[in-house]
Amino acid sequence: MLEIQGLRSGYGDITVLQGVSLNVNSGEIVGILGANGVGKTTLLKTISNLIKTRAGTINYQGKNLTHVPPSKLLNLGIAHVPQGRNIFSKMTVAENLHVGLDNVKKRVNPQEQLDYALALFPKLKERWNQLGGTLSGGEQQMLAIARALVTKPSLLILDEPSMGLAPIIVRSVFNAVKKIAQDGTTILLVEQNAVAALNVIDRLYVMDMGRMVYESQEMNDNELEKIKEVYLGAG
Amino acid sequence: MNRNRILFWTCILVGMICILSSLYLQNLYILRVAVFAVIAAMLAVSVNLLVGYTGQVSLGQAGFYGIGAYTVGLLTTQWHWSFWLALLAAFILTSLTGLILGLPTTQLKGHFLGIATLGFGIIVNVIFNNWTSLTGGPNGIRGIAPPELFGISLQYENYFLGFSLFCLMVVVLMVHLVVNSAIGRAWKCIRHDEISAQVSGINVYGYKLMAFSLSGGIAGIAGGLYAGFMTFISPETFDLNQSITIITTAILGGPGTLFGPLVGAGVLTVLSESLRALNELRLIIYRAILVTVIVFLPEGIYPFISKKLRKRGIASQLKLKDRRRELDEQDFSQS
Amino acid sequence: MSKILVKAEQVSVKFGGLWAVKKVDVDVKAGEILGIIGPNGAGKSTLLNVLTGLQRPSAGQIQIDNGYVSKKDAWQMVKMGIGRSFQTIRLLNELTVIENLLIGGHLYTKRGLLDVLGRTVRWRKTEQQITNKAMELLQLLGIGHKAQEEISALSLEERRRVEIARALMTRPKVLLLDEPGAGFSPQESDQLCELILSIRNRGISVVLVEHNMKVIMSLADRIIVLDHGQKIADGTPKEISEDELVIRAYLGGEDHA
Amino acid sequence: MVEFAQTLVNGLVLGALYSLVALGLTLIYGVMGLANFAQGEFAMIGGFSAFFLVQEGVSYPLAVVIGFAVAGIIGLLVHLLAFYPLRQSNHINMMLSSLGVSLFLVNLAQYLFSPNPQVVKSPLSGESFNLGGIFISQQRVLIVVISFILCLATFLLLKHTKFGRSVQAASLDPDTATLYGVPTKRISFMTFILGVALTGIAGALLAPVYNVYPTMGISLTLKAFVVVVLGGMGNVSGAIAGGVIVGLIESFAGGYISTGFQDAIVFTVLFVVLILKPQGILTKVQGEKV
Repeated sequence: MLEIQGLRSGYGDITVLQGVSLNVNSGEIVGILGANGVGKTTLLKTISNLIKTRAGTINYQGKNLTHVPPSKLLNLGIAHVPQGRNIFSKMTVAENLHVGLDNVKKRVNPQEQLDYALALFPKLKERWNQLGGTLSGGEQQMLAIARALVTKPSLLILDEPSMGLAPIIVRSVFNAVKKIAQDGTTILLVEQNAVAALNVIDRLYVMDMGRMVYESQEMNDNELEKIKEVYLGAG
Repeated sequence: MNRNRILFWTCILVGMICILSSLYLQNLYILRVAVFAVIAAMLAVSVNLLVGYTGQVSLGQAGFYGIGAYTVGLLTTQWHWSFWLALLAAFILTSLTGLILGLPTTQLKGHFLGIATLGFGIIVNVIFNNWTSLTGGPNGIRGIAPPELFGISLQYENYFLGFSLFCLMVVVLMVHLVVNSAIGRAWKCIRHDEISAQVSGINVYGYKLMAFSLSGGIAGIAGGLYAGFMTFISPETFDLNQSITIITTAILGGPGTLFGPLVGAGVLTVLSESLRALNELRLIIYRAILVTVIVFLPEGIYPFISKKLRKRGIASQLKLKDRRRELDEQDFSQS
Repeated sequence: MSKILVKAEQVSVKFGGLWAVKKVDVDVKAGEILGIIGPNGAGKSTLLNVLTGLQRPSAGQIQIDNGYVSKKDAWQMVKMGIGRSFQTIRLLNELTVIENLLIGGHLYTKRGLLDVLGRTVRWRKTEQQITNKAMELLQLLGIGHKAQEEISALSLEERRRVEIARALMTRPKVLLLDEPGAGFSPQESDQLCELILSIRNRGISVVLVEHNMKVIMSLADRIIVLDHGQKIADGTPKEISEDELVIRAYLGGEDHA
Repeated sequence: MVEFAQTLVNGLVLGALYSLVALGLTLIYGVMGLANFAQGEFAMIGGFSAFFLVQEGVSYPLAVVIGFAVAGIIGLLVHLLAFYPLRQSNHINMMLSSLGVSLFLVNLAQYLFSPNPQVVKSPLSGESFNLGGIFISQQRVLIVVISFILCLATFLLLKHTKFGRSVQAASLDPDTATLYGVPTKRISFMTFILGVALTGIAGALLAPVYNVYPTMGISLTLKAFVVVVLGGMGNVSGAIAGGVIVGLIESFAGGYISTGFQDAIVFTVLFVVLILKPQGILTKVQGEKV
């Protein structure tokens, strides 16, 4: 579904991605794990064209994404939930969700999508008319995911949904992610929290210093040890 | 003797020649225009300390200009001070005003600072217009005595031009000395990155205040010169329009450069005089050119020209080639 | 036991309703390299900002050389011996390397208006002194030949060195480095390690925030780990790499609390 | 008592106009980060369109509507020529550019229409209500009513339409907004046009009461800035409330202290607010990250 080859990008003089390759198949949850600062967020921003590609290709369902502006991605069925739960703080929960819906109205049934997202995150219904900025961290993350979900994406890109959340909330967010995948959405998940991620993902890449250093289909404690080595540099 | 020193003395020499030759100029029209250009240049130099060197916007420079002019006007007519003492008082008073205005406003940034200084300019103008018992209100102050030097009255235009050129030269020299010292480096650093300045041990607030105070003082001197030359002042000279003209002169010439404001004042004077034949269309074309320059030449005329000239130099061309080669090699080694 | 240069007690920073840093104790001893690590958003940069006076703590106190400084501005902290570099390099790109360094020497120049306008003898002397000092530092960091280049013509690695040199110009007792190795190749990282060690050998304590675990594990005498704005561990690199809490902070884990 | 009430009413009329101009200003600031010093000139444009249309026999209400359109079209041109090329540049250059545009438009109007004030006749001119000794001209009532309706309409537009949500999203977080399909470039164009067109209507409305002349916009711009600073830059409801506050301050300062000093008093209030609460008195303070 998504195929990335030799991707390089960065900010100014700094090349962050040093040639990243990966692929995501339809229907799976792919995890990209890595400690902070290894270039995970940069990778996602490059996919969304918020950062310009310097070399390499990004193919989505056979279409080259390199020059598709970020605002057109929704039409292709790609939704990107940015890191740090960038919800619109001075807009209500309802308005936040409608920003997502506004630009895909031709393609989806708004009511159906809203119902689906609210069934997944019933908390949001209680907070319907509250300003986004007044929600708790977990609720903000749910809102951010729901806002992407209402656009009925085929590919959902999540950037570190566990960031800054208490473990119990992380678990409920990841349960929702699992549910979304079961309902047929392909998910590309970037995470630092390996333990939580390993519970839900089908396949994993480990990233370090702008490169993929490890790839695996198995999700067990053995993998965790390997990831630990990469993270803590104990290897 | 290094290159910088040669340049320095060349500039001083050129300045002296300008001053001396002004004494022989006879065309009254050109003389008057030249005096106004010199005053405009001094004002642009003053605002350049803020917008150019420390990155602070001032849309109220006419306030300092006016306070300087009114100080000289009032002290010489009402209290019969000598022009020189009054000019000194104008400098001190406007420096203090700058300091006091700076105390709260230097905490503000960008638009907010622009609006606050603009408010200052307007308040000063309102006071000139309405504190009639002191300022004469809209009628202004008449009969300001022109300065005398060694028994020679400077009311003759060529003497006054020489005198004001001398003042401008002293001011530019002062700015040059200040800018090429730890103070100037601190200002430049503040303009580009205040956080950098703080972690380099620079008292950002203090240096911004200093810039405000000096800038006010220089504009005050320009005001004193204006009062001495015109012998008549009224509030309308020191309005919002004037403030905007002052800042655009500096921006047009090249903010943050020593000679940029002078070039700006020169270009604007020539432009405005040569458009005079167009009568009413003049101002419109003048403004259109202003906007065009801001949009397409935001770095200013002087840096643009000097860069062009420098690029012509063979030595720098070679250097450029070297740099390109380096870049190419870097790219090569990366891929 | 060596002398404590910087002591932060129970410092907290609150942004809106969020604790970016919560009741953290840090002490920096003379001549040590102290590492600070933690996951994204753990509050490392905020903590550095507090220690350098760029961010006022909402609560808690900081002592430098036994004097309380919680109310001081950043430039006053510099005066007391705190120098730092930034994750995103903060140099003045339009100026040359040497000019950038002279800015760092600001505190050691004569800068009164009279000295400056009169170009007095003592003014010349201090200008000469900081210029010499700057050249000496550039030589030491191996970029002496770039002194007259503009920053924009330098590579990333060279810029990092210039920024460290500028911080050293302020004659710090403690140097705080915020991810000095970000974007470096392994080779460049090794050179950076050498550089940091040589700075320490000149008697300057180093506080190092770094993602590259190899760098931090090999350099640091002691490591502090932050998570959710709180200090969760403090110990030698070996202790840290075996600490359950740290591993959980990085890898995540089930909630047993 | 009668004098007090009269001052109060005059203040409200002024306040309604200031709210309308400030609303446009704050919208533009929110989305483009532009402190538009040419804002008031669009009121001048609206005022002059109304003047010429009424002179040509067009009915006043229609003239007001066309004033809205004319201001919008000229706004589009100005945006394309003076602001769009600067979108990557810093905000100070944009601000200076707007200062240049302001002077240009004033001089152009002086050249085309002469600097003298022109009287615009509205069917309501001369008619007034008498409320227990307080005289309110019907045109003034119209100003308050229409301003109120327009402010409300803009507010509803922002709250309840796709366009409004896009504007809000783009001003809160442009990057995230693009990810959700908001075409930020087009939105900034449209916001600018809407912002100056609203000001154009304000100009057409005030024309029969205060006359039209080329420099009329300058004081409006300044007052609008005071309003926006008071209400918090980019804050829509703050702009509306702030407008009324400034109108009242100005009216009472003029009525009870001195008309000559009323501008100085308004700007002194601005100073105090800027120094004590630069985020505006109607906005909550949020932590700033270094």
